[in-house]
Amino acid sequence: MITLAHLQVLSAALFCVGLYGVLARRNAVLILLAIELMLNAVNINLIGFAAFVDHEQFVGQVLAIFVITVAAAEVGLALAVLLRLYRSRASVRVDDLNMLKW
Amino acid sequence: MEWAWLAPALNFAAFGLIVLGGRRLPGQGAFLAILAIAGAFGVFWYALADFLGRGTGTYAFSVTWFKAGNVDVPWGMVLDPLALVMLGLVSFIALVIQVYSLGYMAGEERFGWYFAVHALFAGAMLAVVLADNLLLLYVAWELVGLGSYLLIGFWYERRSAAEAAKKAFVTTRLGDVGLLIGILLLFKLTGTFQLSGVFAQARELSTGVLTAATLLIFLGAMGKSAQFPLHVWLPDAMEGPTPVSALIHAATMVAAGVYLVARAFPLFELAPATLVVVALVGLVTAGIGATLALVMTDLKRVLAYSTVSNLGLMMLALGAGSIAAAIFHLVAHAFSKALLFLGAGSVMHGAERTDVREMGGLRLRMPLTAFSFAVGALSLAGFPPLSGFFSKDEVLLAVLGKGGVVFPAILVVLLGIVFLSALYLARALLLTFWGELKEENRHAHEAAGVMAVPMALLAVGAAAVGFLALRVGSLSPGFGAFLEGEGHAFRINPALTLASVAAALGGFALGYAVYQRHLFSPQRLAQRYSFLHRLLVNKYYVDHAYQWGIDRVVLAFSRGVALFDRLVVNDGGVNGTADTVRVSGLRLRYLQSGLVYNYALGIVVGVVAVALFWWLVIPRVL
Amino acid sequence: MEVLNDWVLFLLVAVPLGGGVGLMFFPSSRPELTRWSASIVAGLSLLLALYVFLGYDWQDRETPFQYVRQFPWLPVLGITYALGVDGIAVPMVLLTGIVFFAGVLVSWNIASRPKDFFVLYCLLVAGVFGVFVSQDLFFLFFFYELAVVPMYLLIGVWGSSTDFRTFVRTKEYGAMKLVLYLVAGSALVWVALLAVYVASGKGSFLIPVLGQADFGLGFQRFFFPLFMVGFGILAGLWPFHTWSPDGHVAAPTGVSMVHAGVLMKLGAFGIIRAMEVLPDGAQTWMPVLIGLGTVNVLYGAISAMAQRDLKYVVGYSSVSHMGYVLMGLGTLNALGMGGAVLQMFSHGIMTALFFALVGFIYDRAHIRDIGVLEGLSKRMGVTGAFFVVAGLTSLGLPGLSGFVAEVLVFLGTFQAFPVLGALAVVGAAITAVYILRLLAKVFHGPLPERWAHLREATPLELGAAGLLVSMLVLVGVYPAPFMRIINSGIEPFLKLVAGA
Amino acid sequence: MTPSLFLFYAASALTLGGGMGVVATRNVVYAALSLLASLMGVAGIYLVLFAEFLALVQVLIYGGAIVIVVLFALMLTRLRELGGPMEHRQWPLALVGALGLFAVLAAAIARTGVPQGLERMGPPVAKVGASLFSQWAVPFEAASVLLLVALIGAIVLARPGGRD
Repeated sequence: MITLAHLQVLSAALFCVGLYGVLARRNAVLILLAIELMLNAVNINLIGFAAFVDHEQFVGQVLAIFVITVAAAEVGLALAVLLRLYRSRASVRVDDLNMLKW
Repeated sequence: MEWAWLAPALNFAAFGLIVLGGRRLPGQGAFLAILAIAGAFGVFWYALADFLGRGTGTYAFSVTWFKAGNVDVPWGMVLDPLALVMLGLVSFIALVIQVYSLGYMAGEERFGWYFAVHALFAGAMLAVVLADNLLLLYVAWELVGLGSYLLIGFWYERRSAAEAAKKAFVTTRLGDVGLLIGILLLFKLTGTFQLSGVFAQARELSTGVLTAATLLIFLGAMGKSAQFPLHVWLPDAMEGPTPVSALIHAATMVAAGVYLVARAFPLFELAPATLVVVALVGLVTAGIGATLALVMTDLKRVLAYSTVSNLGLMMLALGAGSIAAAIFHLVAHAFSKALLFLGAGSVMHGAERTDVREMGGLRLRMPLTAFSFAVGALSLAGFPPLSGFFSKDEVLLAVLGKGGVVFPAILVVLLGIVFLSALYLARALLLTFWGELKEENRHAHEAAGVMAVPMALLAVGAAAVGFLALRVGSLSPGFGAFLEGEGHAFRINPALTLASVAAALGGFALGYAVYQRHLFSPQRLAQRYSFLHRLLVNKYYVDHAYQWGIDRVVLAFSRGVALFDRLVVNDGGVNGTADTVRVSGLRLRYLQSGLVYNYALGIVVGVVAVALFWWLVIPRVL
Repeated sequence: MEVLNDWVLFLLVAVPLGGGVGLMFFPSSRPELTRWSASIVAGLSLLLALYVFLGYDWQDRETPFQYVRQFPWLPVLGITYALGVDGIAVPMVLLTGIVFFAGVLVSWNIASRPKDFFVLYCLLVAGVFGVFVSQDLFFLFFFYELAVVPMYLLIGVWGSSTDFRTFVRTKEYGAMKLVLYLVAGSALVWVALLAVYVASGKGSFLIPVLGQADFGLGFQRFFFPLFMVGFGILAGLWPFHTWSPDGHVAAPTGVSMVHAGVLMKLGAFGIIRAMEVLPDGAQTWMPVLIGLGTVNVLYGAISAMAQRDLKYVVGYSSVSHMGYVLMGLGTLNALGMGGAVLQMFSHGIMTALFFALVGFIYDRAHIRDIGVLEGLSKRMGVTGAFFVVAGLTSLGLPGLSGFVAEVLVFLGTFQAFPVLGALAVVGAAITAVYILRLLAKVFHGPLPERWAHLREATPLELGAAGLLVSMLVLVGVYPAPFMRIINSGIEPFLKLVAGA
Repeated sequence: MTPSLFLFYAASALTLGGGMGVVATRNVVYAALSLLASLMGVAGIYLVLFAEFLALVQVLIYGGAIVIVVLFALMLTRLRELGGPMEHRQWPLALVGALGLFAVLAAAIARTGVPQGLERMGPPVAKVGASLFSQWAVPFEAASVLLLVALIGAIVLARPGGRD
């Protein structure tokens, strides 16, 4: 029997995996991938609630669609930024990107 | 006597008028001051007649000065025998001295100012005498201090005068701290400032509290009456014009302390420990004054230490429990000392010097001054039948009558002091007026009439007031009985009288032998006991001790506090706070690494921390 | 007269405020015009203050607040421009009027940018008047801040720096420190003010309304110290006092007078108002206030003794004398409170006089070093005499106002804490030591060649100082008219606070 | 164990396993392919939850478009030349932070007490579509504008030339 809790735990686990990736990786592209994981974790949660709780409106599903849309836009834009960055700095390592500091 | 308040009020009014009127007044307004004090003297006679007519008892009245909350702060006057005696004494001496000053101060630039302050001084002293409550007494008491400050510092352009004035005010002010705390204590205990009210409740207070209160009050008296160790200001007070010295030493300033103890005696009576302290302080003061007067070379300083010594005697009499003896000695001493100072002033005026070693033979040039000076000196030395003889005997009798362990011992010392007194007075008298007239003093001249008449008046007084002690049929009950009731009539103890007269004569004879006959040289004595001589010349190093204390303790401490304020409170606390903010900003900016993943980690840690705080901390607190 | 009664407090704020704003439009090229206008504004203010003082009905115990007038300002939040004075505020109003007038006269010959000076000076005083006549805590706070801002410019632009080689304090430092301190204090006050407003649940900032509110004991105990320290900073509460000597010293003469004379009283006045709102908190913190006040008295006096700069001596003596005010407030009895309020008045006049006289000397000798000045009385006799009067007031000589105030504080303190009362008396004796040392050094003694050229202060300056001197003597000799007004303010206050 | 539960576990394993691959592998292309696997797992979860349409979207958009774009990006940034470790020095802290957050989230889930016995249901696709174009029309349009803007932005940014 699948319960909402199953989904919540899965979502939390996936979110944290993605989080680790964001926090630990040096390569900006890989960080982007990890962010996708986190977004998917959120979507699982949304759809889980839609399936278990909101039987009238299924708002979760609609929101998930929007999240996917935004994610697509985000990936496109972010990769463009990365390309630009790579061209100017010859690197996509985030530990090289420390100009905004004291 | 409803009009008693006029006595001080007239003088205060004279002060105000002269200060405001300034030099526009004829004669710079000196006449106002003299009229005022003459008026006060008139009030005395009127009050005396009124009092004698009324018979006995006291008369008091008071008005509200202001109210604070539900506490009335009153101004009031009380007229009892003690106040009456002092009223007469103060107004008479002040009057005489003001008249004398007309001549002495003639030609001074601030002639009017002198008389204004003189009026203030006299008025304040009269207010002390007449005050019926402790707060008014304190008010007047402080104004006396102000008067002395302004008069001693009259020639403020002289550094020494400015310093002496400051010293007098500060020293007496130290004592006044005690007095004010004592008054506050009594007010807390009894809820009133009225002397009569305090006395009425005194019996219900514990001895410990009373001892504390009386000791505190006595501290005030010590300051004003120049008791050891607060006597140091009095000799320096010479820096004022000589008539001021006469006033301070005779009737106003120093008398206030003795009067205060006498006035508050119902409290002192209930605190025997305080009385012993009073007696011992008096004795020490008397001894110090008498010994120091022996070695001083400045005529006015000799007289000043003589005053210190005699004030000690008065306190001793009070400590022995006899108001009558103390006040009687106060009166007799006032006449004699005023006379001596006016004489000294006359010498300074006529011969323009103050060092006894440079004088001699002046009686040839200033016979009246010499005669009156001699009367004063002999009276003070205790030669019968001059006034000092009577009063000194009273003091001795009071000490003898006290009994116990302490007081007989004191009596022996006291006779020694009588001997020394006669000796130093003989020295001053003989060195100044007898011996050969020096060449450089040939120009000396006798004082003018306006100065001579007061001296003559005082000479009569110094010679004669002693007889006031005697009962004259139904006319006068005698001084002691008038003051303290029938139990204190004049009496005499032949053995004691003999001893004291012998001591006085002995002292004078020794002085005659040394300073007139030159039977042996005091210089040799000084060399032989050079340690003792140095000790005396340096005034027992009391001034040095104060100087050391002020420089090394008080000022050092205050510099320390000021430095603390600057370094710790300001630089540390104030600028330190600012620096902390600045430095922590400098350090904390390194947290701003510019690396996004650092910030992201910060967010995560923050989320976890908030969650933990929410679950773990908040439930415990709320 | 009825009309004037209604509007007098409004005018009291509006006249200097309007005067200050109006002066802005005067041409800078005509300093004479601004001077005369400023003195007319000051004179009018003094007349209004006198009217308030003389017309206050001290026998009317039913309505402690008189000349009341209320204008709704922001009804949604319950903020009212409410004016009214009680027996505590009336002497302060008179004090401000006198010091303002004297200050303008003393600043007559100010050389640089006189117009701007008088504009800011008027605004400063408007703020001070506003605090004393506000019945609404919001406006009390508002005017309090209004007084701080001009102060910064007045000190920063017209001030003077101190340089003893080993000890340098620039005027900018003094100005900035003063403003930072006062803002820090008002931050505390603001927090407490909002807390009181919210917790009262009355939706009003009016002091009488807030006084009726029922705050819990814990609340009062927590928030009273914020008021006490916040306002206390302005009153020179130890250890937050160091802005005061530095600020006084850096300020130009006329500003020092208002600053030490009146502005520090705002702090004490604020504490009184806070006590009315949080009486139980005041009860709890009373011993702390008295204790710190005693520290103020002794610490200030001892520090003053070691100062070399004439103005620093006076500055630290202000710290010391404000200690008596704080002690008196802490007693919460009629004697001590009465003494505190009278001391506020007396010290205001006295210290204004002190700063005016120091200013006269500084203008002529261009130095304030006690070690160098000597024998000045010979040349500046009246200045010297006035200085003696101020000094004697400071050391509590009877016959001058300081004595009456201090003796009441002593009596009040002695009822509650005898040891602290005794220490306060000792403080007065220390004051005597440093004041008399100062007088002997600076004014007495022989006149050195260097100062032979000094001239006596101008008649105008002496007139201003003479006005202050006459107040000191008047209050000292006949304090009854002041005391009965003060009593009429303190009686209901104590009924409220101490339940007496 | 019901079939659906089995399916759920299988999809979860794929999702998490793929996720681990994304964050752990050294080879970036493997990482992108792991992401693809993980996304497919998520699509499986959607199926279990009766969100068929979303599962389709997931496969098409994520699996198709996004991963392809990412692979392009990897190529374009010449990732072969990258040397050294794939993680910076912060990684242990990152691990602790991630685990900590998981603990917090798990605790939150455990404490919240989700109502039990809820029916698992999915709407018909038509209903989703209808609500998307009626009730959510305005956000939908906004999202499409967003996409357009992002598209143009990406082109502008990625275009060679301009100030570097």
